[in-house]
Amino acid sequence: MRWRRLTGNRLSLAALCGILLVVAAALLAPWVAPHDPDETDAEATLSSVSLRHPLGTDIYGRDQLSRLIHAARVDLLVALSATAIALTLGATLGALAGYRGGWVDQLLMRAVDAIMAFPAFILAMGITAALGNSTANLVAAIAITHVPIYTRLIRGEMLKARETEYAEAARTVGNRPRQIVLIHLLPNCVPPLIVQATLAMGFAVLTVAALSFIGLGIQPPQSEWGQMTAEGAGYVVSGEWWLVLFPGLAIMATVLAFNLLGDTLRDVLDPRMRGVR
Amino acid sequence: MSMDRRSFLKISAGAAALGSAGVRPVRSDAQDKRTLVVAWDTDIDTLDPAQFKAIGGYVTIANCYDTPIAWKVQPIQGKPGFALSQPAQWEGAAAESWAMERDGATIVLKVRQGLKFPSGRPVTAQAVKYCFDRGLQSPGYMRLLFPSLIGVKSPEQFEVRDEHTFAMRMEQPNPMAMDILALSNNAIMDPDEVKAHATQGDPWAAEWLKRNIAGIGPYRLVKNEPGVEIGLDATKNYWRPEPYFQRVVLKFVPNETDRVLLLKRKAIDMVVGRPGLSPKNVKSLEGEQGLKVFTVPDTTCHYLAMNQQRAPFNSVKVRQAINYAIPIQALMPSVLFGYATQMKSPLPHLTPGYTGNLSPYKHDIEKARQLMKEADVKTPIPVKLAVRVGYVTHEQAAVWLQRELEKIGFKVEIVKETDATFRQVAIKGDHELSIESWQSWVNDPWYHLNFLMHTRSKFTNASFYSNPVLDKIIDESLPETNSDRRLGNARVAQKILIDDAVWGFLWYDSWTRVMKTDVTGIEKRWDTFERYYGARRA
Amino acid sequence: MTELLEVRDLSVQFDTDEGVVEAVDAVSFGVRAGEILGVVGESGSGKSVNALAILRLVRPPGRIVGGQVRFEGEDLLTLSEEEMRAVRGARISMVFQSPRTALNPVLTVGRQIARLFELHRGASRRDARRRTLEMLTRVGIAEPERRARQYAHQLSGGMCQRVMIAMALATSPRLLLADEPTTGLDVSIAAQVLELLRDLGRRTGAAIVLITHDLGVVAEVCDRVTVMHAGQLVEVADVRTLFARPLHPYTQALVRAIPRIDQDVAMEPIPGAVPSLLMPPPGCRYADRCPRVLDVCRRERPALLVAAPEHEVACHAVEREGAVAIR
Amino acid sequence: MGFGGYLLRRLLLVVPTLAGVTVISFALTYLLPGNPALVKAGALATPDVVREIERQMGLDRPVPVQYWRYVSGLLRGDLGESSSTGRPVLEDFRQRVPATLELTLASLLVAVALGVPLGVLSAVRRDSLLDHVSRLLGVGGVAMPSFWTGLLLLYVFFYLLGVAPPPLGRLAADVTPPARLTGLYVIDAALTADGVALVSALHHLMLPALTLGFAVMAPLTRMVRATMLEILESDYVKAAWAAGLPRRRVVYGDALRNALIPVITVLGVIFGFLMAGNVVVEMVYAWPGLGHYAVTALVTKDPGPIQSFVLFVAVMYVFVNLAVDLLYGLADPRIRLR
Repeated sequence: MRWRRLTGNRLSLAALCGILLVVAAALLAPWVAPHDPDETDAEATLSSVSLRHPLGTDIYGRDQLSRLIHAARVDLLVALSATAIALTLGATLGALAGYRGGWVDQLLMRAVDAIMAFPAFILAMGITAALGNSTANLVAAIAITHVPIYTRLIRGEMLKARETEYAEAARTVGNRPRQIVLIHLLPNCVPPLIVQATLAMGFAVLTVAALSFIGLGIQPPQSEWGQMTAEGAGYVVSGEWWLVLFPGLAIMATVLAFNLLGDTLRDVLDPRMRGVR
Repeated sequence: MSMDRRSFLKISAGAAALGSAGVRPVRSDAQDKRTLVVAWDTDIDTLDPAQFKAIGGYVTIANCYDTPIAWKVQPIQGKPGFALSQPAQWEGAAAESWAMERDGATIVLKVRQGLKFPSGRPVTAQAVKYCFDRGLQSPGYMRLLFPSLIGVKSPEQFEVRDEHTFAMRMEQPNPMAMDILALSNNAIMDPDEVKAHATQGDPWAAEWLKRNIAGIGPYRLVKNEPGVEIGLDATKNYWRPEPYFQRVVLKFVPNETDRVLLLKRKAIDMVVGRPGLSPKNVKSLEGEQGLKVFTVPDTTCHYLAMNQQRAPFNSVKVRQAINYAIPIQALMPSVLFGYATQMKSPLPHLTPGYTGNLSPYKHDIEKARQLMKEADVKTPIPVKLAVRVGYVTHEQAAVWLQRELEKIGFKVEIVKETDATFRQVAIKGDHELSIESWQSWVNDPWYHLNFLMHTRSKFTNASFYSNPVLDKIIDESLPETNSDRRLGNARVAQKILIDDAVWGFLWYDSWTRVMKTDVTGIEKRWDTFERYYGARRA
Repeated sequence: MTELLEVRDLSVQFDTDEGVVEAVDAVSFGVRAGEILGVVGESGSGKSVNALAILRLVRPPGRIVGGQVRFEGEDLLTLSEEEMRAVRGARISMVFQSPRTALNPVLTVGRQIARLFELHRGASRRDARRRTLEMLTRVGIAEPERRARQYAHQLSGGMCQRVMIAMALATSPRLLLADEPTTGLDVSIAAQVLELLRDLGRRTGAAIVLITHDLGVVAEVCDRVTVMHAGQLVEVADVRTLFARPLHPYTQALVRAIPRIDQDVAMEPIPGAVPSLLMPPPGCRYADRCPRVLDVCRRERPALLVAAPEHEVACHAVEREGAVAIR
Repeated sequence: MGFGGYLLRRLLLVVPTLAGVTVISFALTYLLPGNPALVKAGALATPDVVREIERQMGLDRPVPVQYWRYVSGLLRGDLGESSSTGRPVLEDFRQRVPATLELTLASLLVAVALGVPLGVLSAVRRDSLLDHVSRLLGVGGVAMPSFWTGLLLLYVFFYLLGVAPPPLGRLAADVTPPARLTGLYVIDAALTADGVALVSALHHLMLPALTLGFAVMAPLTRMVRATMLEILESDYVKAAWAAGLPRRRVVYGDALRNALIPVITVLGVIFGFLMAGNVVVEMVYAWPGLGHYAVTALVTKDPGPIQSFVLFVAVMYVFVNLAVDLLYGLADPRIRLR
């Protein structure tokens, strides 16, 4: 029934399809990309949209469509790994804080507060600047800034769940604390986690793009949408519009898809936000 | 009168410091014919003439301080409205004339009669000596250049003969002496003003001079709002006729696309600065209605530094192979769009002694592979290629290089580093491959080679090239006054360096400016910093 | 007796992603001036929607699909929105369940009452305030001055419900719809509130439709009762008859489910769950839970038939037994 | 507990947060690669010159000492010196904060002016075309990289149409800044009745504020929509309908008034977005604010400005969130009087 609500809405269906398309492109990049993304061609630099190069070529004569397809790998990988790390770490810490309480909770929450005291992008910017802009560091920076979201969420759910009767019931039946956490409480937290993680994916893609713009993003020649857009932005004025339009659209469509999906998931999965019927 | 001027200086200095406060009403008008509006992307980090600076600092100083002598510019044939400095041509500035003694081992400067500082105090030989003393003894450029290049090691070598006569005694005649005197770092400043701001711990008032100007030049700094703009106003009662542009506004525009848009909309007169506009954008502005592009060959060298302390770049075969793999035929049109000249020697092609026919290198992957085979190195060789953030041509060249180098057995990872990181890693010897650039203020082969190739020049010899034979030639040639021998040695050195494939030879930048069609009188000197004195609107 | 409100074949549907839900299905009943009519049923039986539909307050995705709501002679469903507004709050008002959430949290309770005087009676601010205090006194709130300046969260549940009643009766409506007015209140407070409702109803002559799932409450205050099940009306009777001689199997089950203090018998739960209202089958919606189910029950919807004076029922089984005459 | 107690407790919570913030901001700069002394020294510097500069900058001291120097400096208002402007960071900040503040406030205004009505309309006409369009607009604003939107807006409105001013800062070149009262040109110009400066300042503010406001409005729209939906279904709104209150009064009085309270809580988030967006948007429009300053410093690895910027934003953010909490307490009688 939930699935139906998800697909029933045409907008979220489109979003879902979009994400699947991007994921497919990323997974199958070497097979679906028409050219080698790094193949330079001095004869075909900055050529416009054509049959041979459906989205044109860049200043090195590289095929933009192929680069966009390969870039999807980088973007999704960064976003996915950052989200996965943040989720795992954040959820674990949140569960720890929420379950143990006391000084563990205090310490963790103060640390989380300190991280939360920075706007996420500013902190990510600071961390990438400090660690250097490699893909791994980018993932680390984004992951660190996202950890508090999950920590707080899980801790909140845990505190609430601890109070509810059925945790009480589980305890009286004789389940050990860890079992209570894993079997009974965490599943409760999963829906809001999924919602947050979906939204975070979009945010991660955007963060990478913005960091690229200020020169802290993915290293060339690895292509990444944000960096491609940032680079392409310079060509607006000289008329090579395809270099900024397509990567920008790729980012926009992907982030849009994740956000729309996240919104719908929130409506479907997160009962607190669900509209009253 | 003297009091007036003095208090005036304080006000303007205060205004420069406050700048943003907007306390001082600014008379500025984009439509004003007599105002030049320029876009760049640099701030003034310091105004101390002796110090190392960002371009913003150099350009401001070059316009606000006179030096004793200056490089003389000449109109360029076929390019009306532009002028270039010429080898061995100087003109008087704060000094109205100069003379040589002891076969040129002593240079005597006659300070211009009637020249006054803004305070009203006259410019004297003592003032000139004070400035040289300060340069030699305070941290900065001159302390580095004077002793090593022209053998001036002690303040005693600066001599005041009378009120208007100053002499510099070198150990021996030196062909670079006049050029070194013409550097903007030798700004003439008011000793009393400087001393008034000196402190126990800061005897040369470096702290004060960082933010204030104590000399005289065609312009004075009236506004310094970092990140916004710098305002220069023409100096009243300047010893030369007043400049055409009563006001020069240097706008801070960090984004290149914005700079292009501004030019296209004619919202500014010109874009300056070293990266100012990428060749691609210059090309796109070529032929744009109401704009003109001025480009002249220049001495800025761009090269691929190969760290010879590290394998496999200690192998000359590998270095030669890399030179055969450089896709120069793609770089020239696709990265540089013609605003550059192919590098065929470690010397700039405009430098005396340059020999352009020694280099055998051309793009030849087969030959390169052959050399790699001969070098007997195990491939693939993982290697990092470092470039600086914001150096568009370097970033682009790196991508082309990466592709070609992979064809001959390298696995190249391009690493972008900020200026600071790049320099630090370079100095520590941790770069493997890096794209470097260098511009010699003094257009002399030995000035150039001394910094870039001598074993002792640890900070600037980015390839860590060390060749005792070459070191000896450099040491001998630096003070060589015989022109034939000086240039003959240069040929020998070039032969050694090219055979050793000391660098991956890339290109020399052209000095390129894009401006509105009515702007003329743009002058380029050896140090590449604009002086706006001669600029005008047609 | 003249009918103050006459509802005929009122139907309300909700469009959902899964399909159409018939929340109220062709319901007909009447309310007489001054009486208290109980509407009982399990939750989800359409009682509340029914009340909202009378005031035309069903919000999308719900909509009224048919029927008539005649109030003092005019069909409310044909009025313009503007005319309808003049009915709401002035001639028909409503008391909601969970009084705390039915009061605006950011307005003082006094303000919430006063603005009704301003709106419907054109009272000045001052006048409205005076009448508000009067009203608060009438619903038995001590220190009305102080209470009027307070917010909902500062009042007890019972007090909130008194405020709600004050709001509902402020403009002397002819009909009051009270939707579970005692839910969430403890028993003694609930009794007081019911007493107050009945008392005020009598004094102002307003008829009251009391929606509840609690037959005890019905027995206490109502004159007549309608029983709803799954969006359909199954039985209407005066209160005495209904408890003494419930005819519909569902009503019988409800009556049996009332806990009795005098009989030491365990309460009998009604078997089965309220059926899904999503595209329900054509017949009687109680068929699946009914102990007396017949074949015809699954095919045809039973009509509401008069079984006795003041007693109507919709049931094939009852009809089959011949105890009823066609109305 | 009274509001005073709530205030006190909330203020006390700020202290450990601020301490954590300084540790993080110090750690970040300490980790920054690139020796700032080398940059300062320039290409021709000899090792002893570099060491001299290092000593001047205190880079040769042990880490805890450097941290202590840093924190005690902060307490004295010493934020270090910028190597690219050669001025104390505090002075640069003083110059740039008003620009950033002006842009931030203007963008907030844009976000609220666009976001709240969109959210309300979206909720009132739920699932209509308008709802979909406004949700798409809200999400779209977030989804577009703001440098991209910024450049496109510039290209269209400045280059093609010529209606927007050139990206050259906050005022036209021929306009004298208004007398400094707050440093916000729009406010100063309005206060001193300086019409020319006011028009020019607004003109220059237009595109940057639009770009930034559009980029950050999504959480606002989403929050307004969600709370409006919830509130429109709430009992007291039903009660208001049932009491015959006019539609407009119910939607924009009863409902919106309540919906705006939770919106206050999003303001903190939005402020965070705004500070982040400033960095990018200021670069695009050459807006002489803090973000611009920070990016320039990033490129030159100028530690003073980076450290101070990150710290400053965090401190601002902490206090904005504090203010948001208190404001929320004030706006919602349920909290105020608890």
